[in-house]
Amino acid sequence: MTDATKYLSHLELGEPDQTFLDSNELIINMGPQHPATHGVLRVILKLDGEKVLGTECVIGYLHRGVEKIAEHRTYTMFNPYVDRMDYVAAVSNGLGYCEAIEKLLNIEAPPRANYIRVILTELNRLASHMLWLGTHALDIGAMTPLFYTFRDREEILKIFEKYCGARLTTHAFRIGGCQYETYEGFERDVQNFLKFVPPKIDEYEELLTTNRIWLERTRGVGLISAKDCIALGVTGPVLRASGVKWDIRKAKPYASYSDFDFEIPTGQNGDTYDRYLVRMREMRQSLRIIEQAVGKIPEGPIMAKVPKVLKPPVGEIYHSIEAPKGELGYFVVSDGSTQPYRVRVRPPSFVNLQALDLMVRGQLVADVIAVIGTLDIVLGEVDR
Amino acid sequence: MQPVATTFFFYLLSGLAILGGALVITRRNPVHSALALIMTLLAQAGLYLMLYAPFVAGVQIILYAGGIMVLFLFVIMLVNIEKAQKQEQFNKQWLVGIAAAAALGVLFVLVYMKGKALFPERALQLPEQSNTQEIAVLLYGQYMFAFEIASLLLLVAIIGAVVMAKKRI
Amino acid sequence: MLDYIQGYLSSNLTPGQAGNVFWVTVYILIVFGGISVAVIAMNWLERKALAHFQVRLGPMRVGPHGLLQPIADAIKLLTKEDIIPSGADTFVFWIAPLIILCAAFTVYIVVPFGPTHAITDLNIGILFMLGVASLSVLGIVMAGWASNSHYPLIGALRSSAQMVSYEVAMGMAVVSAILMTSLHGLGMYGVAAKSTGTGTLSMIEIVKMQQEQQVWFLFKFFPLGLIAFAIFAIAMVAETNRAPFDLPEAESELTAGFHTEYSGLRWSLFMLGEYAAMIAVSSIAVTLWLGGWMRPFPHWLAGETWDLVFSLFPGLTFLGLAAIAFIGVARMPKHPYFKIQTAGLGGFGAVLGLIGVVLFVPLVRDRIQDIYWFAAKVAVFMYLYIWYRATWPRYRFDQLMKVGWKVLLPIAIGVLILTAILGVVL
Amino acid sequence: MVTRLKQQYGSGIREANTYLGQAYMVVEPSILNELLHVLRDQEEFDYCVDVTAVHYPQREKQFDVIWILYSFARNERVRVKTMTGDGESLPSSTPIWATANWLEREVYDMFGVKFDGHPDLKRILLPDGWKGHPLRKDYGIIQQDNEWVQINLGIESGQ
Repeated sequence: MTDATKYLSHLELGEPDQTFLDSNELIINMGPQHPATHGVLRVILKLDGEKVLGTECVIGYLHRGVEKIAEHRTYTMFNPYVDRMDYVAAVSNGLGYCEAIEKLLNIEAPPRANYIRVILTELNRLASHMLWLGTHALDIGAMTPLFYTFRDREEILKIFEKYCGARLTTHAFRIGGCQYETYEGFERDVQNFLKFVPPKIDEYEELLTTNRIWLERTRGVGLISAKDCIALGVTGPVLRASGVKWDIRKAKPYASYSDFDFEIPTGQNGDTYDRYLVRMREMRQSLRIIEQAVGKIPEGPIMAKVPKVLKPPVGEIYHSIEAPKGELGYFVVSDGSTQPYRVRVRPPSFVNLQALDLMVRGQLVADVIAVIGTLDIVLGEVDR
Repeated sequence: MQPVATTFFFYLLSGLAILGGALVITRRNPVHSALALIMTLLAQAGLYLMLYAPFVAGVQIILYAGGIMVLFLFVIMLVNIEKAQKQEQFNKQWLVGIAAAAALGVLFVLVYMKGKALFPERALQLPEQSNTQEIAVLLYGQYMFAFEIASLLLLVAIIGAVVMAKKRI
Repeated sequence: MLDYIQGYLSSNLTPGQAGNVFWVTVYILIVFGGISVAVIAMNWLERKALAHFQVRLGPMRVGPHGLLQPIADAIKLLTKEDIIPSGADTFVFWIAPLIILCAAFTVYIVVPFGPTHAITDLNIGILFMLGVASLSVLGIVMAGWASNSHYPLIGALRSSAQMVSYEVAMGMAVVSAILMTSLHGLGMYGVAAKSTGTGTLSMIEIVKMQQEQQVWFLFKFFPLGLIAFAIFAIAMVAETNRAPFDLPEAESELTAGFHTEYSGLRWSLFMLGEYAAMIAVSSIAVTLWLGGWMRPFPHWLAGETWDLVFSLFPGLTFLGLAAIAFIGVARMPKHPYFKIQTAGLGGFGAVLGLIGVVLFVPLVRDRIQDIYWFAAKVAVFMYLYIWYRATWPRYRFDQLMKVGWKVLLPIAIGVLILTAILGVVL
Repeated sequence: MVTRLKQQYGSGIREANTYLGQAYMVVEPSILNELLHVLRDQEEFDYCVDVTAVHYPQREKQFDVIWILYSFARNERVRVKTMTGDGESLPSSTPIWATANWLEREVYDMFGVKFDGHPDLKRILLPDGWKGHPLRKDYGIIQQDNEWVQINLGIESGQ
């Protein structure tokens, strides 16, 4: 029994077809070093020819014990750590954490801070979706969109860099508001970006949306029904592509999302193509939100009155936001000291990854790649 | 076209063919056997070329070396090589096999001895340039019926193979 | 000696047909060297063109605009450690890349670069080409199996299934073109060409037929020739395992398919074989449908003057390349650091210009322009290969098979039947 | 809803309250499985957001295990909390929500809380042979299973 078969032993794979010809089953170890597993995901595949009989994900290669670290840092000190989880959407992570602690402290960020937060978070959603699109298309074999999306993502990162000095792990927000005032020309930069990006998104769509090979590779691949999505706790674009019109920005608005008018794009079939379309439309909706927000950033302070030493009262809080990948939740328990007693992160990638097995069973090896791509996982967040 | 070193190439190609044939039955690893078989087939194609039958040679390369051997390798690669290697290579029938081979050899020699008159004195100089066209005329003229029957037979074989291999039709 | 060369120059036969061992050897060396250089150039061009498709610059560091990059790559590959996996079947592992390389280069024996510019002209030329090209499947299967690893094995299985399947559609398309050699019918400009009675499989004869019938087979029996050509053009991409049919080496699925375990020199042999095969199948397409070495519009723009104008193209092309190189020299930064680069590029431009000037000499001009037009047509296909790769996602395996068996093959058979009917009726 | 459930289970629900606008209830492990079923089937809490735990080493029953549930129909979240001791086990909620599979595995991995009826309870983030459960309070922040590191990685220490 090899290492790989050991992992698969528990799977109820059903009897292989023992009809006329013996079908040879093949166990393939995909990852942790594989060009299409988006990091260090290891998937063990049981194949009949090219058909997938079952999968098992082996994760934890990037486990850094973020939740343990939190218990040994003060509330403020832990803030930058959350950026390292979903490192392509660091701003969203920071927003979720700051808002959770603000709720625990019972303070509220001032409106100006909230507007800046919304703009940066939506820019980050765009960046995350662009990265997803590029890598997903590359997995399916289209090389070119990757370079186009990276070119345009660069503009977003430039805005981040100008705002807070960092491009990836931004640490843009603080508990109680924002550390930095917007820089001179921030609005102009964002507005220029708003003009710059829509034609680029059209360009991606031109390359892919009606491309026949793309359609064949994504339609009907990785089907997941709304019922299964809910049972598996899958959230974000994957859930919406299955037809559930649910978005925390609308369901339980946070920051200042209730001020803006935007739609929740949904799909009907829950296949890879629908998820692609949903994300593409989401990018346009994000632009709409940014457009509304940047036009009317209110004047005022950017930081609420926050004590020098944060000592939330004893209690616990669960706060979640709509990260680019799905519901990103923070469950924080305070024991009244300066350090959190427990911080639990509800990572969307981790939960979504669980659906992989269901989505690829009975499909082909090539579809596993497409489905991993369409789930949009970030291993930093899966393993924490 | 002037033939170049005909005798030399004849013996070279024949030697390769015989060597390949011997390797096919003596190698333990079926993949190696298959490769040796390919060598034999290619040597045969060379012999056909020397007989001024380029069309047959081309067909030999395309069909046998390129097509059928790939399918052979396909099947061989999917069987368990380790198991095959542990098995005894020659079973009890080798005596019978040698007897059959000897009988065939004797038959060949007899045919040659008795029917010497049937063989022409020297090799026929067939026109190389129109070889393909001649074959076509023969196949679709004189031997039309046999040719079509053979294709029907192959069709039946294909259907049979599909029926046997397919799990659900 | 001079007489000997002059005798060659006035010859109407290929060296193989003439049975001239010396010229055969010379031709083999020239073709082998030329194809190797073409592969190197293609490698550089692919990286550059692909980069510009993708808003990148591509290689820029080794030599001006990365011109020397292929050489640097070659040195790197030659000096890399040659790894043979411990569980591999050493002999098969060793011989697999050689088979692919041999198959890819043997094909060039019958490629007609011009009416006399072929190593030899076989009576079964096209059959020989298809047959030998199909032998490279063996190399792929052996490489995949000998690596003793799952990804190469799956890659090899995919590859062989793919190549065997697409060979069928490819063969059908080729047959319809061969059929055209024996059929009269309407030519390109509505001129009824004379019937030649019997057809031919010889590569040179096929082009000569197109010359005689005054039509590229691409336009014969419009649109039948075009459809057959399109089928061949699709199948040949699949045959050479290139995007969008590059599943055997699908990087994101099978890491690198059948050559996952190969490194260094052996890996470069695979690449050399792959690119040589690309050029080879493109030459088949050019020979069968695009009039081989014929210059464009040989009948419409006929006459002495036009002949002269078209025969100037090779020289002009090289002069143009030289001009580009000199513009590069002029735009080179004036920093002393770039001295060697500037000199190198200038020298390169000078060599190109010299070749261009030599190509204007009437004697050379007349002999060389066949090769030039053939190479130019092949180059179009090479560019298409790059274009495909930049544009399309990859097919899935079952879809690939579906396209091969359910779309291309029926159409190819239909075209074949229609061609036969039209040939008899018209 | 809370009153209805309280009527049904009486003292099984020890506490049902809201804190900072978030509803939670503390229940006995004995009624947990039944309650979760009721919450899903009758109260439409069809989406299990998270399963997690908190370690209180001083308490007799050391662990709080928390289910965070959400109802799409009501747009409401509720937290169900139960307590369990070291070495005791809880009924698994995997048959109720498929998503609990990995989440419970993570709780087991990090805290050592066992779930009865879980289809495949084994470590998820840490390697299979690892000793200790890192999110327990008595597990130091730089502590690690040195034996595992030495055997599997062939180095003295991972630090």
